[in-house]
Amino acid sequence: MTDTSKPGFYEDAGATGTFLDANEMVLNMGPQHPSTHGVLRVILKLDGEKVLGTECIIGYLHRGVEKIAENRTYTMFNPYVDRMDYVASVSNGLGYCLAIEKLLNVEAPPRACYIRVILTELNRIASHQLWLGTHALDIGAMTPLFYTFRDREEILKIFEKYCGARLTTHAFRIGGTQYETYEGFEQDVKKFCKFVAPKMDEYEELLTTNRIWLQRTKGVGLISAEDAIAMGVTGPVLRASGVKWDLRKAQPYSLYEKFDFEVPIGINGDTYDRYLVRVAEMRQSLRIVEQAVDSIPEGPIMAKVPKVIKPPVGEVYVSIEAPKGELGYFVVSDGSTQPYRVRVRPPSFVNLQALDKMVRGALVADVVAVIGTLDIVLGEVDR
Amino acid sequence: MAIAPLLRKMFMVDLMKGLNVTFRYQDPKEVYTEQYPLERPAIAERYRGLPRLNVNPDTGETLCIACNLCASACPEHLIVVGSQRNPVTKRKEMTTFTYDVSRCMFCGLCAEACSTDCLELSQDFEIAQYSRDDLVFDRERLERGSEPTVYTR
Amino acid sequence: MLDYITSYFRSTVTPGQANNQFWALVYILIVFGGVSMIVMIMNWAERKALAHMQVRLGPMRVGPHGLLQPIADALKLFTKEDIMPAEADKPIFWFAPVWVVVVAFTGFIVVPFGVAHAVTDMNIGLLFMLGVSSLGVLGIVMAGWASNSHFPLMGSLRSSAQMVSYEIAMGLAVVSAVLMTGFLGTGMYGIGEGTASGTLSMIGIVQAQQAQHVWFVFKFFPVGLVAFVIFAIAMVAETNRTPFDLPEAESELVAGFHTEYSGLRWSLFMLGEYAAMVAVSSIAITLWLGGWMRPFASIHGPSIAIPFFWEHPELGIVDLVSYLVPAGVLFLLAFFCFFNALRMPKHPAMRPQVIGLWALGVVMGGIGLVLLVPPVRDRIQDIFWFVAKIAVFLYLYIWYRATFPRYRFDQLMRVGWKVLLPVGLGVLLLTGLIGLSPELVTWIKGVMLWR
Amino acid sequence: MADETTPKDQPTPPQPEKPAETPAAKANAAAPTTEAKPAETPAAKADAATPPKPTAPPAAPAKPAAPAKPAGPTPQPWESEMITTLKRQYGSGIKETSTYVGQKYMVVDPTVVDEILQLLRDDEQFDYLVDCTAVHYPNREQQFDVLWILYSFPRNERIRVKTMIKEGDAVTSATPIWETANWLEREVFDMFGIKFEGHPDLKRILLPDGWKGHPLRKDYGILQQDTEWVKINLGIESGQ
Repeated sequence: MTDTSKPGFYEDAGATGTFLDANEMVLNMGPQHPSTHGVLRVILKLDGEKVLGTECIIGYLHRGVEKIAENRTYTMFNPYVDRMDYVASVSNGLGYCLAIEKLLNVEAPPRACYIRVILTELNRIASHQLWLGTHALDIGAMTPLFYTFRDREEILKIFEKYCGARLTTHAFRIGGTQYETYEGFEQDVKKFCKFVAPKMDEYEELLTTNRIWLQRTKGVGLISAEDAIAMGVTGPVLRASGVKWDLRKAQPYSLYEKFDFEVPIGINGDTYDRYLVRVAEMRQSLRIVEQAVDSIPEGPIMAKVPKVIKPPVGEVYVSIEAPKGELGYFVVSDGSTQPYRVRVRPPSFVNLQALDKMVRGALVADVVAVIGTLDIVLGEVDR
Repeated sequence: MAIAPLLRKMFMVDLMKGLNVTFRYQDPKEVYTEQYPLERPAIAERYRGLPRLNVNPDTGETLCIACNLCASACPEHLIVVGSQRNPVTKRKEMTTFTYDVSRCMFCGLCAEACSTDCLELSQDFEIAQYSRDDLVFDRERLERGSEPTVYTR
Repeated sequence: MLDYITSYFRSTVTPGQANNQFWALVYILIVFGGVSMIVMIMNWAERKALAHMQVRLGPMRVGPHGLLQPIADALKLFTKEDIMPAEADKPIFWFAPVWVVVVAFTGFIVVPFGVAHAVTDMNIGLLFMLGVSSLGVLGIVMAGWASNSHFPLMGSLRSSAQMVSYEIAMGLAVVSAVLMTGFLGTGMYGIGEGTASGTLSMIGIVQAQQAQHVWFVFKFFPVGLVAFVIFAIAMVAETNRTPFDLPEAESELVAGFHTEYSGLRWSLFMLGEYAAMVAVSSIAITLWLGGWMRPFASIHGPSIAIPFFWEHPELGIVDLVSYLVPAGVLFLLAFFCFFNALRMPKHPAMRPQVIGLWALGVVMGGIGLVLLVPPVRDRIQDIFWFVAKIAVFLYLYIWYRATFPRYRFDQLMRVGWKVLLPVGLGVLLLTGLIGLSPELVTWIKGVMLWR
Repeated sequence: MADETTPKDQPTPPQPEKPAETPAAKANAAAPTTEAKPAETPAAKADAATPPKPTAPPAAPAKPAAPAKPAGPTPQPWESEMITTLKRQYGSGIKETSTYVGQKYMVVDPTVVDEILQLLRDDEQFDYLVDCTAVHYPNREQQFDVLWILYSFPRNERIRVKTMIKEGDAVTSATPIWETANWLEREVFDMFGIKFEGHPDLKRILLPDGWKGHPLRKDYGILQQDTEWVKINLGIESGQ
């Protein structure tokens, strides 16, 4: 058999081969395509179904968030960050608030931190559930989507009750949280934890051992630990490659050091491992939520923050472990009420860069699987 | 190869497990759908929906003191408060109030800024209008408050 | 003329065999209408069952529980704008959906819904059926080519490769069943009772199962079962359904070969696809599941006689009960209609739906009553059992779709060529070996003695 | 690899909560780390090279930063073995090494920045380029800060490398050092117009190829582009 994966094979074939193997097809996948998760456009160079190369065209959803930030006060910009990674808006808000708190040199009181942890971890579950549903749908299994959305709905209901919005929550404020927990918050969260644990087993029953799922995901979209680090890939994608690195453990923020949880890692760095890592992460998040809701302290929910936020001149970079990876905010203050510069380090954007490496030589169906497994949100990629 | 995994594979146990899950869920009790216009969803008390200007229920006077805090808190600058100094009481009184819902992102900063609980984001979530102009709410519309849509067939 | 028409009632063969052109035409129309009806019901049932598996409700608005949804959809598709891409190969683009539908329905000529309920019976019926059903891929390839677009082209190429590879496995499984028609023994392991030349006639195959008192799925257990499983997998692949729905894989190829189709043309593809599903299910039922026979068809029980209603001295009480099942099922459906009509919301807006449901229940009950009339009952019960078996298959299709992810192209090929094909060959070999084992033993003995 | 990264060494220790209401209180509470040096007078601090100090904010509605105001935490010198080695090697190429609220950064000369980045990755195990970005200071002679945020998995340490360049100057691309720099640098180019030498494919990434200007520069108005684009492409007056 000819080794078509050898570099340069196709170039040679074009010169010496017959007309049959000299044909390459350029396929525009997106921006309107069912499984590019929004408006990603991937230009595929194909030989039959085999992918010879890809190019991502992004920016269709670019809203200039960083420019908006320069024209808003610190408080006003807070709701905008929810609109980047709109499936994990609570995490986005947390990162932004932590960055500005760092700049102001204040710290949220413990009760606020606990509420933040509960909501952020619930949001991580919600984000992973949405990922699982859409990823399974990309691979052709329709049903997990509905189960995960049903369970995610329960989380969104808690969000709605807590802060009044389901998706773009604007849950946290600089210095703490705006809202005290509502009556029955703890019971709702506990009920959810009890409700969702068996449901997670069901997702796994549908997929984990299913032979088609195994064939579609095992060995697909491989990325080694070295490559992953060089590509700056973070989050579950990095952990599935075997790097045990989670910012919640490595550099704890918002009192994460008080909670007992594990960082699941994969071995092979393929799509299946990423699936397992994310499912395990959902369970770990549940553990954190249960611990936090059991030990939530009393106290104020807002640190002493002036009404008009004017951080001293300086620049900070604060990053958190968002569901997609390291979400960082680099904020430069010039001492005025408006940030001089806000740079968002979006995990999806950086992770998406690894797509080309992961799908070269694979089939068209794998491109879809890999886009799914990277768990990108175009709102965050394009900002 | 061990015999048990081989047998499991031959008899497609993995596939049967999945089939079992989907089969079980056919029970009509598991249905999660809300039949929206027929069944109204339960909206949380804190829900941030369409804005409303509250009036004093006893006198019918507006609670707004035209302090302009909401307008200055709004990230989208979509609130315009017109005010006039009352020559009798020497107080500022709100005359006009426009709220451009079409640009609103329902962050709730205006309602948080309001010092008299006048401006409030209500639980009304049915926002659709036939034209963009209808989404620019004036004082009258804001004080009228929510108008839950009634569906008829 | 009237005599020509009524004379057919006395015959017990298909109109084709009876050489009755009129009834052949009627049967063609009935089959076409009936299959279209099944497709429409399937459309509703698929959406409903799929929805319930996915904790949804499915269509609820058009008619009670969305019962009229297929009609609403059909109307919508008829009135939709017909879009043809500017760069399309217009005649082929126009012809492809027509071809798919024509081919899908042509195969039904030989499908025996009952001992006398087929348009005709051919001595090469099975071959005809397989041949015609595999022509459907031509329409798909034409659609993909004529669309002049990347996604449809890839879809149609996938489809053609898939059809070619799965047809072989399918053929091997079918040959094994045909082989079984030649072994005359009765029961699961009935061997050594002589052989005859097998038959390719669809009716002949069912009659062979009748004569051998065994459905071929259980013959030479588990050989027949394995052959049936191979066919069951291959037939899902043949009809481009999950988990083998690569030609139209919506998450990869948008909609595959029918990406550029809309409105009526698109609905023709859907009609063709669902009709093909019914067609391959019919093949499976005919070959392995005893065709029109009821379960345990060889058990009759003590004989019983009811004047004017049951005068079959050769049949027993079990037969009587099974003959009443069709009417019973319809009564059950009618009961469901009434029950649900009572449970409908008492909103005045719901009144038309409630009335509709009552009316549907009345119609169902009426049909059930008609089915109790002895001549009708005797003639119709074959069809009932056949359709019931089709329904089971269609349910399986839905169930698979709700559960399984989609294979990748190379994996699909691997399953076809590396699993199904060798297993199919083995099954064929085993069928022959088991069926001819007495002769083989004799032959081996002879060889040994000659030594 | 960094399999067992434990939170043993925390580069960003939680700061003691301090009242930040009155400027007077802030002047005394300026010490974020234990080895704090005495707070300087506000005037002296204005002269000290506080890196992101714009002499005057651009034509934004913000009030100009009063020189006496920023009395919060101040940058502290950052001393470590690595810094000593680097300083020995590059001398004046390293202009400043400081920590600010516990975050370490160094300001280096643009001519040596690629060597330093290479060295940081190869010798000092900063194997992960977190982010590459820029900040625009239109009133400064060296208009742009270009930043690389680095993280080391083995050391669990995060640093920032900063360099200042003039308008039109190019920076050497970090793509050969970290592959991830590819898109990050393209974004910086897209948003600021800073050229990266040796970048394999330096073109716009988020904005369309025909876009005019670089939006995150301070002299780039939000409205001008919209007005022009709408007029040309839609043939109507912009509603903004």
